[in-house]
Amino acid sequence: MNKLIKYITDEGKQNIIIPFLSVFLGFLVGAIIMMASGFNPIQAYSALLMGAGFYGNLQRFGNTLLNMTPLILTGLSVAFAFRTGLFNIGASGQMLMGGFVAVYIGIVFDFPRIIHLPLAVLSSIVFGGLWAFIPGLLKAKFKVHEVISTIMMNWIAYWTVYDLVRATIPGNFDTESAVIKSTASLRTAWMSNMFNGSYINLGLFLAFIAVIIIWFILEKTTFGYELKAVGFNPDAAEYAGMKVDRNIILSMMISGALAGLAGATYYLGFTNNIKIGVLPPHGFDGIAVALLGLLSPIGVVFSSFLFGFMNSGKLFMQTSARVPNDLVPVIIATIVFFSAANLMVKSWLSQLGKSLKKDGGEK
Amino acid sequence: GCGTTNETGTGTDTDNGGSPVKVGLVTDSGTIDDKSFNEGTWTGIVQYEEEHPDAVEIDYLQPGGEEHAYYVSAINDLADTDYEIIVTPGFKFETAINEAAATHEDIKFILLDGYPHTGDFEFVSHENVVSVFFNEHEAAFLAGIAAALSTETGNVGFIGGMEIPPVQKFGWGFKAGVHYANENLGTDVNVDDNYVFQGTFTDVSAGQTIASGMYNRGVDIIFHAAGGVGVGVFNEAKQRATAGENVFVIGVDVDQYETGMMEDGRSVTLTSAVKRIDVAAYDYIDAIINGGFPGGEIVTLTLADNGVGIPEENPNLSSEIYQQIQEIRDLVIDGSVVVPASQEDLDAFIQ
Amino acid sequence: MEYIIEMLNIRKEFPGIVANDNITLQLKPQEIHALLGENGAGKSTLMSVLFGLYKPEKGIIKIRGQEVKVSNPNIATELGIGMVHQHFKLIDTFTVTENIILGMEETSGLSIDIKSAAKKIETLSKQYGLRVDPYAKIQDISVGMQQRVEILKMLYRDAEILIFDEPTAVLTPQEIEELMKIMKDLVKEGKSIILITHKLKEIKAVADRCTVIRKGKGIGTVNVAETTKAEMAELMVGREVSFSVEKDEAKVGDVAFKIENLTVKDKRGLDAVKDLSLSVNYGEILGVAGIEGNGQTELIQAITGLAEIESGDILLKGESLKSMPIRKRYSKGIGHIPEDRHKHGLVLDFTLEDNMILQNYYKSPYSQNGILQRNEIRKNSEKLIAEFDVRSGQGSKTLVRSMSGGNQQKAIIAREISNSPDLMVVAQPTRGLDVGAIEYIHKRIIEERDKGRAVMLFSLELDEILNLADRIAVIYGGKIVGIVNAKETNENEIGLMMAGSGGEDTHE
Amino acid sequence: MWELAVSIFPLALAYTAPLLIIALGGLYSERSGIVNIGLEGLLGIGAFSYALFVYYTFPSLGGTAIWVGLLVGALAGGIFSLLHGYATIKMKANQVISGTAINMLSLALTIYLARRLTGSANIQLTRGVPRRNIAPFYDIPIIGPLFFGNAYITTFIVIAIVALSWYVLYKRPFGLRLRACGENPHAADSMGINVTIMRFIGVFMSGILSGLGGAIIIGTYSGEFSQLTYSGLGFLALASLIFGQWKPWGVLWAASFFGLAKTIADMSIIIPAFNIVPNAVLNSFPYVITLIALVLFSRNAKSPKALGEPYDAGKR
Ligand SMILES: Nc1ncnc2c1ncn2[C@@H]1O[C@H](COP(=O)(O)OP(=O)(O)OP(=O)(O)O)[C@@H](O)[C@H]1O
Ligand SMILES: Nc1ncnc2c1ncn2[C@@H]1O[C@H](COP(=O)(O)OP(=O)(O)OP(=O)(O)O)[C@@H](O)[C@H]1O
Ligand SMILES: [Mg+2]
Ligand SMILES: [Mg+2]
Repeated sequence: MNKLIKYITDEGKQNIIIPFLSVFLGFLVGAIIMMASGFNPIQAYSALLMGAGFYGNLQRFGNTLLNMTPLILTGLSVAFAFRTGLFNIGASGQMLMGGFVAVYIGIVFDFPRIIHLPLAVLSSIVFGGLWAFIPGLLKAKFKVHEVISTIMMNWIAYWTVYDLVRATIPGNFDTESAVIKSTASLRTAWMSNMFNGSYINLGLFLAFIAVIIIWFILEKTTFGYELKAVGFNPDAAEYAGMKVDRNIILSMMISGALAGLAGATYYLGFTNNIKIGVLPPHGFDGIAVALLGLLSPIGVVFSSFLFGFMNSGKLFMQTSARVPNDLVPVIIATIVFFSAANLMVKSWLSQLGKSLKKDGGEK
Repeated sequence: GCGTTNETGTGTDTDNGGSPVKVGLVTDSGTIDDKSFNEGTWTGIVQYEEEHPDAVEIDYLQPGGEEHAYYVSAINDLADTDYEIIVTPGFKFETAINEAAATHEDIKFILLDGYPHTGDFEFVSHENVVSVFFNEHEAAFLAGIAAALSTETGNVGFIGGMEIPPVQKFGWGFKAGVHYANENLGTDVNVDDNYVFQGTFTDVSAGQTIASGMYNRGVDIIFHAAGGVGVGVFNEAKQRATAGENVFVIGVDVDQYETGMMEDGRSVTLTSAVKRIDVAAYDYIDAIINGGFPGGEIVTLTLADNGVGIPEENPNLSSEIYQQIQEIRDLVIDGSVVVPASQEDLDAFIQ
Repeated sequence: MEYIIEMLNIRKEFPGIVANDNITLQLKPQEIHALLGENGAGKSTLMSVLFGLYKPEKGIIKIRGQEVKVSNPNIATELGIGMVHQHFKLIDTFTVTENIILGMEETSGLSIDIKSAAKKIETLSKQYGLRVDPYAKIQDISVGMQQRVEILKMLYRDAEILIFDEPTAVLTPQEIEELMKIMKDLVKEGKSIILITHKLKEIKAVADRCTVIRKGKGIGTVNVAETTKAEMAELMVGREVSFSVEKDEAKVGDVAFKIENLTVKDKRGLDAVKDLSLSVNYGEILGVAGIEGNGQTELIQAITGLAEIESGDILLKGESLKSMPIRKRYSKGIGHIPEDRHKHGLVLDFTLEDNMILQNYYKSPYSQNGILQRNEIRKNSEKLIAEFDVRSGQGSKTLVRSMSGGNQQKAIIAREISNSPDLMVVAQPTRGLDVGAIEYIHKRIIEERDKGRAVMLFSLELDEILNLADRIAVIYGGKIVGIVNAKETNENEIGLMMAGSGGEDTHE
Repeated sequence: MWELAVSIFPLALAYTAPLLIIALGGLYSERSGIVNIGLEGLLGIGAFSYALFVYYTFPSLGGTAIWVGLLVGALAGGIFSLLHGYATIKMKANQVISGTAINMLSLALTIYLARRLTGSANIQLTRGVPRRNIAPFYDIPIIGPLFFGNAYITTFIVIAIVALSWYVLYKRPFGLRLRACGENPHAADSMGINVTIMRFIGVFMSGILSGLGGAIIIGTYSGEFSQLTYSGLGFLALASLIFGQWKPWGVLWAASFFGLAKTIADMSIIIPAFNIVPNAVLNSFPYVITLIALVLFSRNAKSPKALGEPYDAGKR
């Protein structure tokens, strides 16, 4: 009995059990659909894993990591906002703005790499943050709901970049920018060689560094303490002498900065130029990634890995097992759905545990 | 029941997958169902399979996005599962094909609307790649003439999506066509006041709004080269035609007569500036399998070889107009009329 | 029929805890039956069972002799049971009428018939003397009126058996008086009442019998007439409790805090505090008495920085706080035990230890150059928990949300006292707490005074003020209508002054 | 100028109608206390089912297929929304995750099914909701041409539903109870209202109306189903819902405001006067102007108090 209590109340354990349970269920549903439509799930899934480079091909595994890189950051961006009481649907727009500025710098300036690359990356962070500053300000000063303002900012970013690319850094086609100078690229020979030929790049490390920093801020610093307090209960935060408005704006900006960095990793590492008329989907996937990762930086790494390998393995699944890759999104969606439903199990478990323990404690 | 039978079916397919040649398509921006460029290419491939069932085995992939890296990995997925022919529609594939062609020398590539290069636009010839271009502007030119001759209001319009090369060429050609008609066929038709690029290939409602605006100000024929935006254009035209108005749309890439179809069986499609992508795909697949593959070359398909043009049957286009167009077509073919393929040429042409 | 309600051997468990363990409660027709117990004893739970909100694991309920299954509030209502919940169950954005008719709306023609409902409510409120404005929104009316709405809800459904869960915790003395009278009338009108309260005085005043429960177990039922407060308190807590707060003479020092011609506006922009002046000395407790809504809240918030000062000034140790940010005020030596512990006092989703450093998290030793020092934080909370005997499930790691109001309040008090401020602003320190907790908190407040600190005590409870304060300032309509010496005054005098009348006799 | 107005208004109405009805759907759900960012997915299901139904039955049923199709779309949306209801109400799931899942699931399923069933994720229809000048009203000076010229009947159905919703939500017991569940479910429960059922109805309504909205998009200005014909609209509807402060008429104004701004922006591209302005600037106009409007008006937007909180009778 006591063992059981210990087990179910161990937050750590739950955080592991539940997402993995939902992943399992998701794949199960996928398998059922496949069999119903006359495919062989075993074949399909082994092909999926192979396509994602779990065995055999290193390049494929590199691509999995490549795909997950921007998702780590957008997921982190959304998660951070949530943890501080904000819902940032605008990661896509912030990513686009940050990415644009990075590409701009990558094209127009001529510096040695040690200056050029950091400069480009930093400015992506700064401008992602600035783009999020507006919704932050609107919320803090005018009580404008961040959900609307970030949605609007997405489209404003979309069109702003649309014009700026053509006006400032036109490429050989009117629909895309020129290519960044190699001194501003995140790609490195040694990584590509290591994963024979994948475009996997330094962005991955930037992402992991960001994860650590954000985790550290949230869990270890007074700054994080303050942000969370404001998120949970602004009145109490004000009572305690915290600057509520300033903190709302800051949280929003940090969230935006992360999305901006995602832009850098994507446009400086993955694409090396920027196309107009495309709102990167990573911002919206980031919502799912963040929530599936239970809003914890570490969790985000896992869930973005899931998204990453599913997406980079699905085409191979189709070509080799002949299972339409349209099914993979269905599976991902199902996983997210189950993880949602499972949160209830979790909260129920911990509730139970709590009162059990409290009972013990009060005696 | 059906599950198991199909399953074994799939099994055998993959087992003796060696014997029929595997042909794969990697789609460009948009989906396989874009009723336009991707779908056109796919149609050609499907047709080839239907006519040579045991010669080929076909499939298509929609990459994760419109980026070099996505294209390369999609191609690798096909390569790693022994596809021997890969068709890629769109200039966006240029650098990806250049890379893939080098790594997979045993695979033949059919690159439509582009040629391999390293990003510097210096053509790199690969023995296993044929680069196919289309003189869209020539098709659009004829469409322009058709519009000029058919309009009753003396106003025609052009709605482009994003300003990518093929779309621009359609635009220039169309303008040139109208201008040519005004000069040589005694028409007096205005297109310049109704010549826009909406900016996306997706905003359906914008397409309808712009079309409606044009029709309201007296345009009666609109040429669209705008994907989803064109959907809105067709929709607006259908609504008006059903209500008895006399308005038309000129389709793009493929014969969009069907798309313009209304319930009474009529269609609002006056004609279409067709790019025989399907034919190209079909022909070069056949060339690869039965010999005669022009590897390493850049081929341009023109009016001359029916690579582009306007469809023959279309009740909306009177036969005499069609005849007139045919005559001009011949002039283009024998070179006595050169259709402008760039803004500069167009300006020159109009002088 | 001897009993109108019988709850026999009721057992109710929550995951991991037995909230009611074999409790029996029998209610006679037309009696007022008190239910007494510490915070967390299981009173609310027992009543929730009777009202059909929880279903018991064991035990039977008989109503008018018939055994019944009360599986949801509707059934309770049909059986003529009505309940005023401890934490009001009202919808702030709805009008009084809408709240009352919710769930049994009559329609005339095609729409809800608000008019005739409002009429019916008016007649009811006349009949029982429950003054309400049927068209006012809940969020705009006083707590007292909100409670009257809760009562009207029951009457509107012609309930026979009325349950009051801690009705007086939030009322002013006047309102309590009123309520007591109303209850008596209700009984005369043939209703039967179960009254939950922590205030023995009230039980003495109105109740016929009293059932006591402790830690979820029934201790027994006594006739109030034959039982003293002390006895009841002992039954409930399980030990002896002292009521009269014994404290020795205040060693009053010189002026610590001065308020000069202070004017503060309320949310609606009207002057709530008007040109008010006041001063507090070291080593004394200045009680501020007044009926709710006479500017206390605004005064408190102006002092602590939550509200802007329109004009006038406030000086701590001679230094103006007027335009000082809140954080600065704390470091200058202000302490604040807020009125609303859930809104301001605590971050309910933080752990206890994190709440214990709510104002000091950024200072060493809790933070070294921006990094939280977990073991320092832990040490601090362990110390306070032990010193102030804050009870909770997992000690420092407990989420405050799951703690009882009583213990939540103790946590706040521990935190504020540990900051050893020069001026402690204390608002409603013992709202809804049981006598044990009250006794303890009062002791701590006196200790603060004796350490030579200045204390400003805001309370709607006259006894509390009379017991604790050395001087009493009565606030009315945003002005101080008089300052009296605690020893030389009595409830009536204060009561009159609180009502606005009463001379400016300021004997110091 | 007048010509311009006459050509812009009907289009603006056509664009607004689905946006409005979807936002109204969101209103039912959120008024009952359930956050619904799944609108995008729900409308997708509606659009898909409508298209599929008409695609198969038009040959046999003809025009009636369209009207039945609208109902089918609505119903499909409603049924799909029950997933969200089950997760958030029964399972007490985090409402944002569940909504996100709904969006992903809808997108994935519609494409997968469309391809499997019709062979193409792009379903073309030969005929949509008829558009005409509405007989008597069209002759009213000014109003007539603006609001009743080139109009889709569906637009008026939508407006009727808005009016009806206002009546039901503010004049009928049902509305009082539904809103009570969104403001304070504990109170509602203690008054014998079944919070679970009320919230399920709220979510179901959001499904019905979003589904209808999706169907209307395909039936009116899109004319064919493909994912790109509606992508993003669900989120704009969400924005309109908040902009409209969770009130039926408020949502009507918010949606119309945006719809008009969007149509003006689209139209401005072919207005010579605007030629100097870059397209991108014109195109971002609706979003910028909305932000500005928000700053001016949305000061004290009051969301339902209990919005987003799962109802747990035990907890207080
Ligand atoms: N919703 C709940 N979930 C779990 N346990 C609960 C819940 N409500 C109450 N309890 C447990 O039941 C016990 C009795 O709670 P209850 O609210 O009945 O106490 P009470 O006598 O009303 O206290 P108070 O005087 O503070 O109102 C509490 O100690 C608590 O541990
Ligand atoms: N959700 C919950 N889960 C577990 N225990 C709870 C919960 N809510 C309250 N309790 C327990 O119920 C008991 C009484 O809590 P309750 O909420 O009645 O306090 P309260 O009535 O708010 O306090 P007060 O009456 O002093 O204002 C406490 O022991 C508390 O720990
Ligand atoms: Mg209680
Ligand atoms: Mg209590």
